[in-house]
Amino acid sequence: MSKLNLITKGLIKDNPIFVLVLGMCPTLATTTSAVNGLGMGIATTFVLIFSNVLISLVAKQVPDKVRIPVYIVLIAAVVTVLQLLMQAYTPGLYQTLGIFIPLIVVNCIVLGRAEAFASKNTVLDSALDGIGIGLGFTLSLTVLGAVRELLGTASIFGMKLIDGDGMLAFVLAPGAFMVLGYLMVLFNMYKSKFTDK
Amino acid sequence: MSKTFSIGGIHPHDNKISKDAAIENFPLVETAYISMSQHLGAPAEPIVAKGDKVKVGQLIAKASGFISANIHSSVSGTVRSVEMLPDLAGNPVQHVIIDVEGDEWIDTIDRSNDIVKDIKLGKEEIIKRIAECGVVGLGGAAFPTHIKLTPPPGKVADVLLINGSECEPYLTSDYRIMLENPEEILIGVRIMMKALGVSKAYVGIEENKPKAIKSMKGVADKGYTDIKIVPLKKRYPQGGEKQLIDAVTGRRVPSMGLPIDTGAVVQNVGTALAVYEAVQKNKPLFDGIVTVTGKCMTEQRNFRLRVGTTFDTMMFAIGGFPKDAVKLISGGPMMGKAVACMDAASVKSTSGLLLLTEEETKRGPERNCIRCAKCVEACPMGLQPYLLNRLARVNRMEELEENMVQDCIECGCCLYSCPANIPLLDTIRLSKAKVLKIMRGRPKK
Amino acid sequence: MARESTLKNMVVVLMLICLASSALLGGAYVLTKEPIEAAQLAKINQSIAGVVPPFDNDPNGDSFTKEYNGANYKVYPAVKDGETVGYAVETFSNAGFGGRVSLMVGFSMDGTIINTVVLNHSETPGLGDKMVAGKSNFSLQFNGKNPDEFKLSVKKDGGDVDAITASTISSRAFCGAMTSAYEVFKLCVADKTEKEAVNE
Amino acid sequence: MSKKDDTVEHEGIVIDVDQNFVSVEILRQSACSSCGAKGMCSAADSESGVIQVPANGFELYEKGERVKVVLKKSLGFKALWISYLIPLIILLILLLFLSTFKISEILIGLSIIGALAFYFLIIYFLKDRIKKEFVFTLEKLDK
Amino acid sequence: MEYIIIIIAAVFVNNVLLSQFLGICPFLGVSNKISTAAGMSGAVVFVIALSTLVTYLLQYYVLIPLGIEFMQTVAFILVIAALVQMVEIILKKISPSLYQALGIFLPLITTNCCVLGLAIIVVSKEFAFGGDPHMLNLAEAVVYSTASAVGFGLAMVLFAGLREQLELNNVPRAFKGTPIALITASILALAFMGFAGLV
Amino acid sequence: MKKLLVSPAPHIHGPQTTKSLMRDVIIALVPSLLVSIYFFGFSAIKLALVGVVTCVAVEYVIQRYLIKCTVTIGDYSAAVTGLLLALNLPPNSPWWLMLIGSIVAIGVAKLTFGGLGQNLFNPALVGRVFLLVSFPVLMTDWTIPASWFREGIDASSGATALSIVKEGLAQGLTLDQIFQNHNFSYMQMLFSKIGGSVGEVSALALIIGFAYLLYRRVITAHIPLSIIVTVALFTGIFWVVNPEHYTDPLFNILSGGILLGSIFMATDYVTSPMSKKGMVLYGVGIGIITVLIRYFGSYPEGISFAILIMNAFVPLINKYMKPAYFGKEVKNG
Amino acid sequence: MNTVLFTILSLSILGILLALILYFVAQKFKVEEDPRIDDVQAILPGANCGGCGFAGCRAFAESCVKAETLEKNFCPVGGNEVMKQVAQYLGMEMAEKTPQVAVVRCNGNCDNRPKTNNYDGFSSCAVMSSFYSGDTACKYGCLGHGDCVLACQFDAIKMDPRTGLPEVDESKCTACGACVKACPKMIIELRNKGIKNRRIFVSCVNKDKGGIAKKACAVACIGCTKCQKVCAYDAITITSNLAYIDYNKCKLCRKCVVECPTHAIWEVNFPVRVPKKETSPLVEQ
Ligand SMILES: Cc1cc2nc3c(=O)[nH]c(=O)nc-3n(C[C@H](O)[C@H](O)[C@H](O)COP(=O)(O)O)c2cc1C
Ligand SMILES: Cc1cc2nc3c(=O)[nH]c(=O)nc-3n(C[C@H](O)[C@H](O)[C@H](O)COP(=O)(O)O)c2cc1C
Ligand SMILES: Cc1cc2nc3c(=O)[nH]c(=O)nc-3n(C[C@H](O)[C@H](O)[C@H](O)COP(=O)(O)O)c2cc1C
Ligand SMILES: Cc1cc2nc3c(=O)[nH]c(=O)nc-3n(C[C@H](O)[C@H](O)[C@H](O)CO)c2cc1C
Ligand code: SF4
Ligand code: SF4
Ligand code: SF4
Ligand code: SF4
Ligand code: FES
Repeated sequence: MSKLNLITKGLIKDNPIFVLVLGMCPTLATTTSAVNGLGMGIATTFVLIFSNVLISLVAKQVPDKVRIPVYIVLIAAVVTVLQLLMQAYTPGLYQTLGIFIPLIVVNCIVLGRAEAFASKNTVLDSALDGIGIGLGFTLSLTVLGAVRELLGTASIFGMKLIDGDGMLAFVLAPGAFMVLGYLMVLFNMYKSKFTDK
Repeated sequence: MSKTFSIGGIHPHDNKISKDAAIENFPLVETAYISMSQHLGAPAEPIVAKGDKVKVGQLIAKASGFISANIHSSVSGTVRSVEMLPDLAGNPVQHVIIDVEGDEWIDTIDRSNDIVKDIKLGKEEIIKRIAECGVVGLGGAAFPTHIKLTPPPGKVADVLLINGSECEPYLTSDYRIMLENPEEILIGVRIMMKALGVSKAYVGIEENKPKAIKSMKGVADKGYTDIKIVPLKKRYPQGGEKQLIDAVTGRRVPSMGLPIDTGAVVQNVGTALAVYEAVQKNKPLFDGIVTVTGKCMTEQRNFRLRVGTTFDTMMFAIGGFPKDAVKLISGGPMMGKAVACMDAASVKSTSGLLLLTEEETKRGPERNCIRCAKCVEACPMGLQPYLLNRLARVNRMEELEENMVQDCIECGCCLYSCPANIPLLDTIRLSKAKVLKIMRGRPKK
Repeated sequence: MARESTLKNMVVVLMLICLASSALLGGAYVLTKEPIEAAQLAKINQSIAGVVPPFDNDPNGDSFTKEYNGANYKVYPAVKDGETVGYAVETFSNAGFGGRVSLMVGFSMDGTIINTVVLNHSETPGLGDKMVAGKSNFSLQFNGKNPDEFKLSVKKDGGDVDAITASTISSRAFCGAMTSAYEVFKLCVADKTEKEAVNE
Repeated sequence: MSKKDDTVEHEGIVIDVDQNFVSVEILRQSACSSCGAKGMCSAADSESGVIQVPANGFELYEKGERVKVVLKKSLGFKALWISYLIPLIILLILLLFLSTFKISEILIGLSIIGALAFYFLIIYFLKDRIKKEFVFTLEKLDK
Repeated sequence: MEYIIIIIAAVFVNNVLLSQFLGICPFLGVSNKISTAAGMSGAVVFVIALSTLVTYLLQYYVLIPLGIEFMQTVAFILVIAALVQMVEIILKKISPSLYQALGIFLPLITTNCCVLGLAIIVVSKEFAFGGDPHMLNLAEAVVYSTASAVGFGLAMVLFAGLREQLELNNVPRAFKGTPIALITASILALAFMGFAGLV
Repeated sequence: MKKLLVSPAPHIHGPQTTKSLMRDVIIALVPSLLVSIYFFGFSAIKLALVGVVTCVAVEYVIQRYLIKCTVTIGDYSAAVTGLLLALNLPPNSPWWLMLIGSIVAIGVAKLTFGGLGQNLFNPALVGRVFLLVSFPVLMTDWTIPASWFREGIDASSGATALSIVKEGLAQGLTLDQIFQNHNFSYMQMLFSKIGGSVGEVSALALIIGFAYLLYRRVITAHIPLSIIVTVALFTGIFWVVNPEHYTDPLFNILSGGILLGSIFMATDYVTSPMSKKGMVLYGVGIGIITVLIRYFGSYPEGISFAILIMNAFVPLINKYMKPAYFGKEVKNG
Repeated sequence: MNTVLFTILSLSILGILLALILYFVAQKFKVEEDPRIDDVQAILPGANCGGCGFAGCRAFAESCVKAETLEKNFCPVGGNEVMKQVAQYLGMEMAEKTPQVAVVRCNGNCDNRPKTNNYDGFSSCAVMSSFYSGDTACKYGCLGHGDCVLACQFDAIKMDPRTGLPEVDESKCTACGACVKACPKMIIELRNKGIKNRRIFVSCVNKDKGGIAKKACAVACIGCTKCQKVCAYDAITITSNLAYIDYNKCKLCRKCVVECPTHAIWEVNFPVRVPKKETSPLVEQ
């Protein structure tokens, strides 16, 4: 697999949200605006990259049966570091994303990449994989957030487009499910066109 | 308040437009095509061969197997051949074809018009005579009557129900005989009571036939007080045997059970008449009352028709196939069979010929089920036809079984009432067969 | 691929990993400890600065709590040239639509509301969250008003406050928090005058 | 009759047969199999799928044969009650009861855990009875 | 009374799935049979009750006294994972047949957001049910998390029912699977918003 | 020779078709529509028109161009949805509100699920609740538009009876005071002198529609009656306990959308249970949730939510409350 | 510094605890799913059609892994190639199968077989055949409602709107046999694909006597035995007035095709003959 491929596969082919349908909780909860989605995406990408790197470093030495606990410990450690860093340097974002930052630990994407990729590949590849998947995740979250923000508050990245309020439902829980549902359909349609050719 | 059954049911217009036409004899035919499968169960085995001379009432085929019935010639003449011919559905069935010569009856038949009231024969002899005469149920299913009159070991009958409800729209054959032959029917009932050893009998008649109720009551009050005439609400399928038992006795036939499980035996009024003729007059069952009706016809008729008359002949006799009729139904509009092959001939249980125009019968285009529950409301068995239909279409046989698809009596209420024209009964009927096959294939515990 | 698992190597490996990561964590904690505290402080200071007149003291260091109606309120005095120029009161109400609403309210010494900053809330985006300055003019209407003359309740309830449309509940909560703040402010002022009286 | 309604069925493959038991490995076609991330998710999701079914001797099973393991659904729910819901009730009742007194929370917590341990101990002693009740049956699959 | 308010709040008003977005993956992924959903929910309720009990104690009697609250995430996840495994081992050990019988409600998704999320929520959020805002005490914390888990179960079972129905319908092909599940969830969430403000 | 038509039995069909049922619902809504036109004039006509036209158009466009399946606008079900949605909005709603509502109702709640009969939730209500959540300001603005026939509504003009009561109670008034201030009487409610959404202004007109639906056997009375009885009983209990604070049952039934909801929306075939027992349970559930939301929730009116919530229970109800089989006991296999 | 100490301590304790627990888990839950199942499943086509007789591809993969020989296991969809891969992967022998294809044995299109009545029920061959013989005089022939089309997962069988008969797309048909099972009239048969995909078969299942059959359908087999006589390889048998060609014996000599007076015998994928006689109906099409 080429290095470039490692990075781009997360966008379409292995898109963690639209294809793998993983990590749904933060996806739905934190995408009330494009910025929030972007923030969550970057936070997750951070964890993905570092956990992938750490795990690919130690994978060879770890006995099979404690594989999962070791991964969890490592991932949790990375997440905690992230928490600390965010508290220190982006307190606002940390507060908005709230509980979903620690929940990155149980985000299936992270563990999933650890299991499926990092444990079997070199450090560099794992890092690239983390970047790629993280990119896909971030992009999807941002798009989702942007759409919700646009429909819900008639603004994008915080900029008001028209005077008025937008459709509130889209910022609230129902809108999260709905937008994701329709985006998924669009994505699948696009993807099938893409692969048919 | 008249009695009625407890669940579901529908109220189609009864259209009994032929009710005032007295029964007339159908003219003799030139050739009779007598089917060997006129009853539920194994076909009878012909005992005549090409060239044999037969008389009216002569035995031409013997019952084969446990559920089967004798068949007698309905005409006199020469056997032309014994061969496979299509029945009304177009499927090949063995027929005895007789070229008619005159109208010579076997001499054991009492052809007088006297009413014989005395029941001389004993229990066993009655059943034997009924079997010999090939009497089958005339309520539709053509189940051999002698078997019904012999409850299986361990089961005891305590009540006989006579089905005079004739809940099918259009048909008036039972109605006419209740008007014209009430006493014979009641004697027939007595005979069956004797055969079953029961002391109670009820005749259920729908309220839309007040004259029949009056006529039957009039006779019953004079000398047949052990037979009660029970007026029933007009509601389809009042005549379904499970519904009739429920309406008259309040008992419910269990799922997968037979009427006898409730101690009841149900017979049609026509069957009672046939039993009377067989036992008292020694006349085998080779003819029956047939209503020929339809809104597109100028004249409505009730005939006494010999078995083996082709539909073509009948149409010819009434002056040809009406122009705007598109469908010919043997039986009523709810349960009758559409005739696919005009060359097929009538059988013992043929009770009516109904002609419908395209407008009356054409099914509308199927639409999405709107879950209106009209079918659920209509189903007299408490089933959920919409669900059965859905399950049938995705082949979920186990769930169909759980949802009691086997209980469906194929009354058609669901399809009748479905506003979306969903072919509910078509799919249900099919899945019934499939599920039955699965159930049969399962090892018995 | 990976090694055979025995009890011993499992414990050892896990142990090592745990040691390593805890070291990492501990390190990270130590490193970020100060920035985090600084960030928290900055946030408070920023909101204080936003609601009181310019000051030259460390309001956070000088803060004290006041009890009012069974709850403790944090008060940050703003002192300029030794003179108390105002109080920032950290106040809250639990009657918000989404629960608690916390505000920082600044008063000048005569009781005039200088400004308010919403510290924390969980009101519905697009509705109740219009109480945040910048999302609507709701919170601005208090500025420069003195609660003695300006009745701190929504017009529907007979007060002088224009509620956020379709968010009476949030508006009421906001007013409630303001009222508490004002009461606390009055206590502070009373205390201060008392103290000064004693001093003199 | 109505078989499916009150039973739960799993397809499995006979992996071992001895005098008393037929061991069947369940083919996992349940919830997880549809999930794209089965292997990856759930921290320690390493359940086994082997079920031992008492052999009744009437039917012979071969290694590698495909069979259906049937358990009454009501029994499944009963198992759920015994192992999760009754402990849950114990937990809640104890919790609510103890917290009406002025006991330290750590004590409450520990005593609840103790009680649960005790409960499971009882189950342990009753295990033979339980074993008799939760019987799986095997059905051959045609072919 | 307070407990009742907590329960209503947790089950309906702040339903974990529909308004807090915790445990969406099992919600979308778990089989569409009502009985499986119910069975799984039962197990989840117990696991959540037990794990919040333990993590609550951990938080207040270990982490806070030692001044290492920042270890919360690591500690909780490890404890929960271990706890769940332990319950399984215990069950398996004390009665293999019982364990097998349970196996029909596979799988218990051991550590999803829902478990960890609730554990964190009950120790970190201020609550003001009917009274002064305060951190939940042990009993309230466990009741809250249990009720939340029940809310999770309720939504799961409702959803399983809706999906059983959908399976018989002809959903347009593009929407089959996850998309229609999401849109159904969306309308369900819309409906549940009616409970807003109930407590 | 003539080719016969052959089909399995039965050979005749009842008079009802999907189209006739939907047409009957529209007819049953005519009295309410007329009353609202009388009171709200052009704006009622405008809403109804926009609703029906957009619903039908959205259905047409999606079916024709997006899903590419047979177009089913001919069965009038989209028109029913549009009309009901229009009757559910405040009389002064702008046309684009109606437009958005229709798109959500038909596009999201109906066609995404496969069209008529396949949806799990009542489309018109999904539309309404979506609007309610999205545009709370507009959706609770009960200003009365000018009418050709009469001028505004009396003193109580605007707000619905329920919101007046809720607001009044919040200000600490007693019910008597509120009633006096606003001149409520039941006659007004029957004959529509109270503010409210387009369709709920006259209880009498709705009841006439109900009678028509019953007469035409379009619906049975199970669902509406069980809702109304439950609401009456439940509010009755509160009322008996504290008449100062809780309104009486009759007020509760006549006010808000209880009648419109229970007669026309809760009875939507597609999203209500199939068995009679199930229908009653469903109705009771709607009644209870409605009252809970009314009394304790943040919305003044709860029946829309209550119906949607119970819609979600329908599959469970259908599964566990089947009609009684005729042959109850199952004998021999 | 305390904090760091506590951190290290607590995490290490937790780590050991976890290790112990997991060790026991590992002990107890030894059985793991055979990883080969996944691999075999990956080789399989993944159609989940059940053509192999198992519940789906995974079940089939399980069975392959667990089975001792592959004799009983064959995936018709993947065919020999896939089975070869599976066998190779598992190190087993495989039983090669001659490739087959579904063949529709009815040519009763609208011209050949006039309608005798109009059907007005649920459009389903099974429903139709369950209550009557069909809308033509041939009670054996295709009913034309496409149950077979619905059954096919591979889009390999389609109704030809001109003839009203199903048509198999050879390139797509995997010989899974679903259509064979679905047809209530038992018209479809799986036959060897034949050399160069050439096949000869009797496209008729009518068992009526010649006269009746011919009246019902112009291209019916009338059981005249001409083909049987002309076949040099004994490939043709006639039972109940119907000829049947055994594809294992047929040498594709095409003599019978010419001989059949009703053109009931079809040849497929042969080069076009020098037109000295009428060609068979298929070649015309
Ligand atoms: C839906 C339905 C309707 C029926 N209607 C009648 C009817 O109107 N009259 C009648 O005699 N039998 C009717 N039958 C047949 C009866 O169930 C029963 O078989 C018959 O009365 C038994 O008598 P027999 O054996 O003498 O025919 C109906 C059956 C079904 C399933
Ligand atoms: C296998 C079989 C056995 C039956 N045995 C009895 C019987 O012992 N006693 C009886 O009264 N009817 C018996 N019946 C008749 C049915 O109960 C029923 O009356 C008959 O099928 C006619 O039904 P219908 O006219 O309502 O359609 C039997 C039917 C079948 C198919
Ligand atoms: C999803 C949702 C969110 C809401 N959010 C708020 C809110 O943040 N603040 C608020 O005061 N009311 C909120 N409400 C309550 C309603 O808007 C309520 O009707 C309103 O507060 C009272 O109406 P009024 O302000 O027009 O008098 C919310 C309601 C819903 C359904
Ligand atoms: C009695 C009756 C009530 C109906 N009520 C509604 C309704 O409340 N909302 C709606 O969108 N459609 C309603 N319809 C129309 C139709 O059923 C609806 O569009 C379907 O839900 C769409 O699948 C109703 C139809 C009938 C016959
Ligand atoms: S045909 Fe069967 S399913 Fe339909 S109403 Fe009659 S008994 Fe019920
Ligand atoms: S009557 Fe027809 S439309 Fe109504 S529920 Fe039954 S099948 Fe569906
Ligand atoms: S045509 Fe028949 S055998 Fe061929 S793939 Fe389709 S269903 Fe299978
Ligand atoms: S071949 Fe068989 S299944 Fe296919 S359309 Fe013809 S009759 Fe129907
Ligand atoms: S991300 Fe929450 S359960 Fe998967």
